[in-house]
Amino acid sequence: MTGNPVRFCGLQLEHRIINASGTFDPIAASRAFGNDVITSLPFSAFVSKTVTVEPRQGNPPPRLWELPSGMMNSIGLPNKGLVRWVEEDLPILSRMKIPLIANVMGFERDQFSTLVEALGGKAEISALELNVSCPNVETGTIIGSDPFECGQLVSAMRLLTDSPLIVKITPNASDPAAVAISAEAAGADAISLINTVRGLALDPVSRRPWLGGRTGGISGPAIRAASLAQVDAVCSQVKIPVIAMGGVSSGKDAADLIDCGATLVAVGTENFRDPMAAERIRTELESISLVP
Amino acid sequence: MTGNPVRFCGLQLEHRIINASGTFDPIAASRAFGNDVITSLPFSAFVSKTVTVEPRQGNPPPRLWELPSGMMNSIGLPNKGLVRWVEEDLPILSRMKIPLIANVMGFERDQFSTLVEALGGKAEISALELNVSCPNVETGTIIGSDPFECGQLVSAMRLLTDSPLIVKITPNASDPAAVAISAEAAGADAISLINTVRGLALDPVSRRPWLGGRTGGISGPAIRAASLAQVDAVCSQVKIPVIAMGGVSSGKDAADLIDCGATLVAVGTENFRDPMAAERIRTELESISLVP
Amino acid sequence: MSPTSDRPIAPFGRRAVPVDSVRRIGPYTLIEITDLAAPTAKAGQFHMLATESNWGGTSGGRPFLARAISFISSNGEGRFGFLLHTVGPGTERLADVNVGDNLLVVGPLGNGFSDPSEQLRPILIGGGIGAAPVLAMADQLTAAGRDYEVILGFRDASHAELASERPNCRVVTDDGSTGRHGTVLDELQILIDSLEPSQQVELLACGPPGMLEAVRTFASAEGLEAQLALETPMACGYGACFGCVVPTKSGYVRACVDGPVFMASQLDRVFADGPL
Amino acid sequence: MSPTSDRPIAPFGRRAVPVDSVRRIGPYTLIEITDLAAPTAKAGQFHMLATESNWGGTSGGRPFLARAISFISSNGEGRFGFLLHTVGPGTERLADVNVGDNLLVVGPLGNGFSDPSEQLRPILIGGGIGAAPVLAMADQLTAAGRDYEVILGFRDASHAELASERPNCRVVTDDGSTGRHGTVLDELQILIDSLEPSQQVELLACGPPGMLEAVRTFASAEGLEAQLALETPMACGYGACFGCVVPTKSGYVRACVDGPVFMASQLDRVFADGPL
Ligand SMILES: Cc1cc2nc3c(=O)[nH]c(=O)nc-3n(C[C@H](O)[C@H](O)[C@H](O)COP(=O)(O)OP(=O)(O)OC[C@H]3O[C@@H](n4cnc5c(N)ncnc54)[C@H](O)[C@@H]3O)c2cc1C
Ligand SMILES: Cc1cc2nc3c(=O)[nH]c(=O)nc-3n(C[C@H](O)[C@H](O)[C@H](O)COP(=O)(O)OP(=O)(O)OC[C@H]3O[C@@H](n4cnc5c(N)ncnc54)[C@H](O)[C@@H]3O)c2cc1C
Ligand SMILES: Cc1cc2nc3c(=O)[nH]c(=O)nc-3n(C[C@H](O)[C@H](O)[C@H](O)COP(=O)(O)O)c2cc1C
Ligand SMILES: Cc1cc2nc3c(=O)[nH]c(=O)nc-3n(C[C@H](O)[C@H](O)[C@H](O)COP(=O)(O)O)c2cc1C
Ligand code: FES
Ligand code: FES
Repeated sequence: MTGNPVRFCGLQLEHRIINASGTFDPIAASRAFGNDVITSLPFSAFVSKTVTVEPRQGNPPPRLWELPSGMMNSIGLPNKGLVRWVEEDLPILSRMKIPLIANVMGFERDQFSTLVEALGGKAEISALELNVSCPNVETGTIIGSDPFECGQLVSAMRLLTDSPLIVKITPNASDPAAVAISAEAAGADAISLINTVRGLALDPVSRRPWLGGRTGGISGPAIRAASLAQVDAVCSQVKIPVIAMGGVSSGKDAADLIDCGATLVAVGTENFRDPMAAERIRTELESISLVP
Repeated sequence: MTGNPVRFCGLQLEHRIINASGTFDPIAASRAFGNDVITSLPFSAFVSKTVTVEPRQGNPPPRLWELPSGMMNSIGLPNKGLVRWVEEDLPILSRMKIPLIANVMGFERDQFSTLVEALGGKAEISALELNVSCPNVETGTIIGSDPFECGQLVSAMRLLTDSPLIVKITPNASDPAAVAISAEAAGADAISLINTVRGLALDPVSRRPWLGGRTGGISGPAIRAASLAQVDAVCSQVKIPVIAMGGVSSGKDAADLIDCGATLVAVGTENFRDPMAAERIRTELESISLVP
Repeated sequence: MSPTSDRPIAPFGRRAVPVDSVRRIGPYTLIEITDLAAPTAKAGQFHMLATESNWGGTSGGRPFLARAISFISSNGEGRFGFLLHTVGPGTERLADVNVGDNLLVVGPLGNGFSDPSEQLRPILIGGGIGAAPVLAMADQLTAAGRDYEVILGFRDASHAELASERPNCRVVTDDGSTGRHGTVLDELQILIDSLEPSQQVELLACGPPGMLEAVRTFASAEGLEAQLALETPMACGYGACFGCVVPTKSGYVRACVDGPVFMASQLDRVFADGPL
Repeated sequence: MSPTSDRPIAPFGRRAVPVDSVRRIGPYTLIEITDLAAPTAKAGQFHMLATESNWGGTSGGRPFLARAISFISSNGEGRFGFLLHTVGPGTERLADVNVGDNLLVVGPLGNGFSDPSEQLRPILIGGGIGAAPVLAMADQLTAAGRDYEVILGFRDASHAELASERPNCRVVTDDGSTGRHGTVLDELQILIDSLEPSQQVELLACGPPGMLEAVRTFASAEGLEAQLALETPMACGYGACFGCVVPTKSGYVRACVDGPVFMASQLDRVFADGPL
C-alpha cells in the first residue's frame, strides 16, 4: 500500500520516502557513484540543502562529532548562494526524475522574500521548504520556536508565491505543535519536522567545545523517540500534510511516523551510513501493514 | 581535586556526584543488597523521588521502553504522598550519612506551598528540589518551560522557607536558560537540569503507543549531548550553582558537565545498569584534570 | 507483600563474571557462570545480566539495559546456569557469548519461591522458558528431601528437548510432537485427578502470561495455593526505577522487589505486557 | 579542484563483503576482503567501512558512523587490504573482525593520487598509518613500470615492522630503535641530496598533520610538486554531509570528494582536526 503513489501538496509521488535537507548531494554523489545517480535516486522527491541569499563558507572545522547512536554536526549551511545555485546546480538537479523541493533560509524577512520570489516561480522547483531555525535578527527569537514569529514569516511569504510552502520547524521549542498550528493558519501547505536537536560536545583533550561552531545539531537514532513524539503532537493538531524525520533508519521507524500521521518520511543521517538506505527503508516499509 | 569536598547551597559535600531524582530508592535497595546500603550510598547527597501532596499510583504499565543508547519511561510519579512519606520513609532516609534533598511537585501553586511548608523546616531535609515539569492547571503552560510561570512559582515558594530551593527545569523548552534566569531572579538557590526529554514509541505489534502513559521521558546517553548544551547555556547565564544531569555514564561525562560550569553532577539511568555506577563515575572523574 | 522475607542479600553493585560453559538445548541456550561473590540464591530469584563487550551494537544501539534472567540451576557455591530464549537483541547477545567472555552481573534479586508448606504436595508448572525457575525449584525441593511433581509445556518437540535433561517431568506440547498433546492445564487436571482426594497441593508456576492467568483462574476456582513467577520488562531489578510494576489487588507493585513471585491470591489477573 | 578527474566509479550503495584474512603486523592489523562489485581503484582512494555485527556496542553506543580507511593493497580483481591503527571504537571494532565476518563497504571513494609526470622521480612518504595509501601507490607505480623511492617514518621498531613487508623502504623512527633515527623530513633531505642535481622529484605523502605540514613547507620552499593525502573525520565519504571540509586557498572543500589527496600548492597549511 505504501509502495503506491501518494499525493503531497498537489504532487503525485511514487512512494513516501524522501531525503532530509542537507543529507544528500546528488551532484557530489554522481562524482563518487557515476552520473546515473542523478536519475536513480532512492527518493520520491528531492529536498535541496539549504540555499541562502549570499554564498556561505559554513562553519570552521571540525564539523562532526559522533554520539552514542547518532551524530552531531555544525556544518553551518555552506552553499553557493542563490544566484550560483540557480545557475550552476539547478540545471543539473532538474535532470532528476523526481520533484525538487528547494530548502531556503534567510537571516531576515527580506532575505526570505528574495529567496521565495526567486525560486517560487521556477518550473524546475515543485515546492519550497522554509528552514526557520534561524534567529529573528531584530528580536533574537528563533523564528521556528516562536509561534507568532513563525506565523508572521509564513503570512508574508504566502503573499509572494503560489508554490507549496513547507515550513520546517525546530525541535528546540517548548511547543512545536503551537508553531505548526501558527504556520498552518498563516497559509503553510505542509510542515516538516524535526530539524536537529541542539547539543554540545567537549574535546577530550583540550576540554573546550569540539565543534568549530561550538554547539551542533544532533541527528540519528538518538533523536528518534523525541521526533516521534513531536510528529505525533503536530499531526494531531494540524490538517496540512507533514513530512516527518529524525533518526529514521528502518521501515519500522518510517511506519511509526506514518502511523502518527505523517504523509512523507525523510531519511537524513542514515544516508551517510548507506547511500542507498532510502531504498532499503522503503522496501521494509512496504512489508509493514500500517494502521488503516 | 574533585575528590575534595565541595560546597553547595551551604552544604559541605564529600564529592560532586549525587543521584538524579527517581533513579535510586535506598529503601528498596536495602531489601536487595542489605541494610548497609542506606549508610554506604555512592552519592554525596541523596535526592528523593518526587513527593506529591496526595499519594499516586503512577501510570499504568508498560512503563519502560528501551531506546538506542537510552530508555524511555512513563512512571508517572508514583509515591506515598506527603503524609506517609514523612511518616514512613523519612525516618529511614534520615539514617543516611549524607544530606537529603527532597524533590517535590505540585499540580497547582497551593500544592507546592503545602509541600514546601511541610518539608522546608525539617531538620532531616537539607534542601528542596522543585520539580516544575508539571502544567499550570489554569494556563496549561508547563511551568518549567515558561520563564514567567517559573519565576512566579519560585517567588511564592521563596516566601515560605529558608531551606535552599533547587529548581529542576525541563529540557522541553525553547530557552531553558531564560527559565533558569527567571528562577534565579525569583530567589532560587540552585538550578538542576535536565529532566527527561519527551518521546514516544509505538508497539511494533499493535502499532499504538507502547507506554501506558502514552508519551514518556527519554534518559540515558542518547540525551547526553543535548544535556551538555543546556547545562552550558544555563551555567553561562546564572550565578547560582547548577546540578547537571542527563546521560552521565562515565567520569568523562561528569567532567564535561563540570567544565561547562556545573557544581554537582547527578547520575540517573546509569544507576539502573549498575547500582554502584556513581562510585565508578566518581573515581573516573577524580582521574580527569578539570579546566581550572 | 512478598511471599517470603528471608531473601538472600546480593552484593551491592555490578560485577564481571566469566562464562564457564555454553550449550544449546533445542532452541534454548544454557550458559553457566561461577560467581564467587554471590550468596546462595533461592529458586525464582533472578539476575540482571549484560555482556561486558558488544552490549548495544547488534541491533541499532540496543540492548542498552541489562536483562532479567532467572537461574535454572545453582550449586550453592556460585555456579549458576541461565537458560536463554532469544526473543530480541538482549537475549540474542547473551546467547551469543563464548566461554571466557565476561557477563556483567547484578543479583540474585527478587523474592524467589517460598518453600511450600509441608502438608502440601508441590506441583511445579513451567511453560516454555518459564521452565527455568521451575527446574531450579525442583532441584531445591530435591535437596530439601521433598516430593513434588513437574509439568512442563512446550510449543513442540524441539523446545521440549529441555525436559529430557531432567527425569520425571510430565511433558505436554502444543502440537503433540512429543509428550501429551495439550496444555499444562490439561495435564494439571489429569495429575490432580490421579492424586488421592486427601492429597492437598500447592502450585508453583512460571510461564507466559496466558498460562499463568489460566493457572491463577484454576487455583482460584479450586481454592488452591499458587505461587506465580511473573515476567515483566525491568530496567534496574532492584526497586530503583518503578518501571516493572504489575497490577495487584493492592495496586501497582514492583515485580523486582515485591516479586517476581506472587501468590495468585494477590492478583486480580495476570498482567500481560504491551499497550493496554 | 581534484588532482585527477578520471576517478573510478563506486557501486551506488553499501554492500556486505566477507573478511578473507586478518593478520597483525606490529601494532597494526591487516584485514583483507574480496569485493567483486568494486572497480579497479586508485591508490589514495578510500572506503567507508563498518562491521555488519556489533557496530556500536563496544564503547557506549559508538561507533555509529562508518570509518574512512584507505586501502594498502588491491589486486585489481576486488581483493583489498586495509591496514588498521586502533585509536578508538571504530578502528578497534574493525581490527577485531574474524575471517568470515561481514564488513559493510562503500567505495572506493575520493580522488586518489595522480600519476606523477614522467619527468619527475616520485618520492613516496608515509608516516605511521599513513604508510597504507603510500604503499598502495608504490604497488601502482611498480605495476606501471615506474621507479620511485619510499620513505616511511614510525614511532618505533614495533610500528616499523610494517616496513619489513616491503623491499627497499627507507625507514626512520622517532626513537631510533630501527632504521635511521629521525624524521621523514631528515631522510627526504638526505635522499634529495643524494640525487643528481638534474633529477627533479615529486612528493606523494600521507601521515599525521604535523608531518604533512612539514612536507608542504619543504615542497613550497624547494619549489617541488607535492601531493598530500589528508585524513579528517568523515560521516559519509561521498559529499553528502559537508562534514569533512578542510581549509584550502579556495575556501573549505570536502576532503571526501575533492580529496583526500590535495596538491600542496592548494593549501595554506595542513589542517589538524580538533578545536581551533
Ligand atoms: C524475573 C524475570 C526472569 C526472567 N527469566 C528469564 C530466563 O530465565 N530466560 C529468558 O530467556 N528470559 C527470561 N526473562 C525474560 C527476559 O528478561 C526477556 O525476554 C528479555 O528482557 C528480552 O530482551 P530482548 O532484548 O531479548 O528482547 P526485547 O527486544 O526487549 O523484546 C522483548 C519484548 O519487549 C517488547 N519490545 C520490543 N522492542 C522493545 C523496546 N525497544 N523496548 C522495550 N520493549 C520492547 C516487545 O513486546 C518484545 O516482544 C525473565 C524476565 C523476568 C522479569
Ligand atoms: C581518507 C582517509 C583514509 C584513512 N585511512 C586509514 C587507514 O588506512 N587506516 C587507519 O587505521 N585509519 C585511517 N584513517 C583514519 C580513520 O578513519 C580514523 O582513525 C578513524 O575514523 C577513527 O575512528 P575511531 O572510532 O577508531 O576513533 P575515534 O574515537 O573516532 O577517535 C579518533 C579521534 O577522533 C576524535 N574523537 C574522539 N571522540 C570522538 C567522538 N565522539 N566523535 C568524533 N570524534 C571523536 C579524537 O580526536 C580522536 O583522537 C583514514 C582517514 C581518512 C579520512
Ligand atoms: C550533516 C547534516 C546537515 C544538515 N543540513 C541541513 C540543512 O542544510 N537544512 C536543513 O533544513 N536541515 C539540515 N539538516 C537536518 C536534517 O535535514 C534533518 O532534519 C535532521 O538531520 C534529522 O533527521 P535524521 O535524524 O534522519 O538525520 C542537516 C542534518 C545533518 C545531519
Ligand atoms: C525511571 C525514571 C524515573 C524518574 N523519576 C523522576 C522523578 O520522580 N522526579 C524527577 O524530578 N525526575 C525523575 N526522573 C528524571 C531524572 O531525575 C533525570 O533528570 C533524567 O533521567 C536524566 O538523567 P539520566 O539521563 O542520567 O537518567 C526520572 C528518570 C527516570 C529514568
Ligand atoms: S525493575 Fe526497576 S523497579 Fe523494578
Ligand atoms: S564526509 Fe560527508 S561530505 Fe565528506
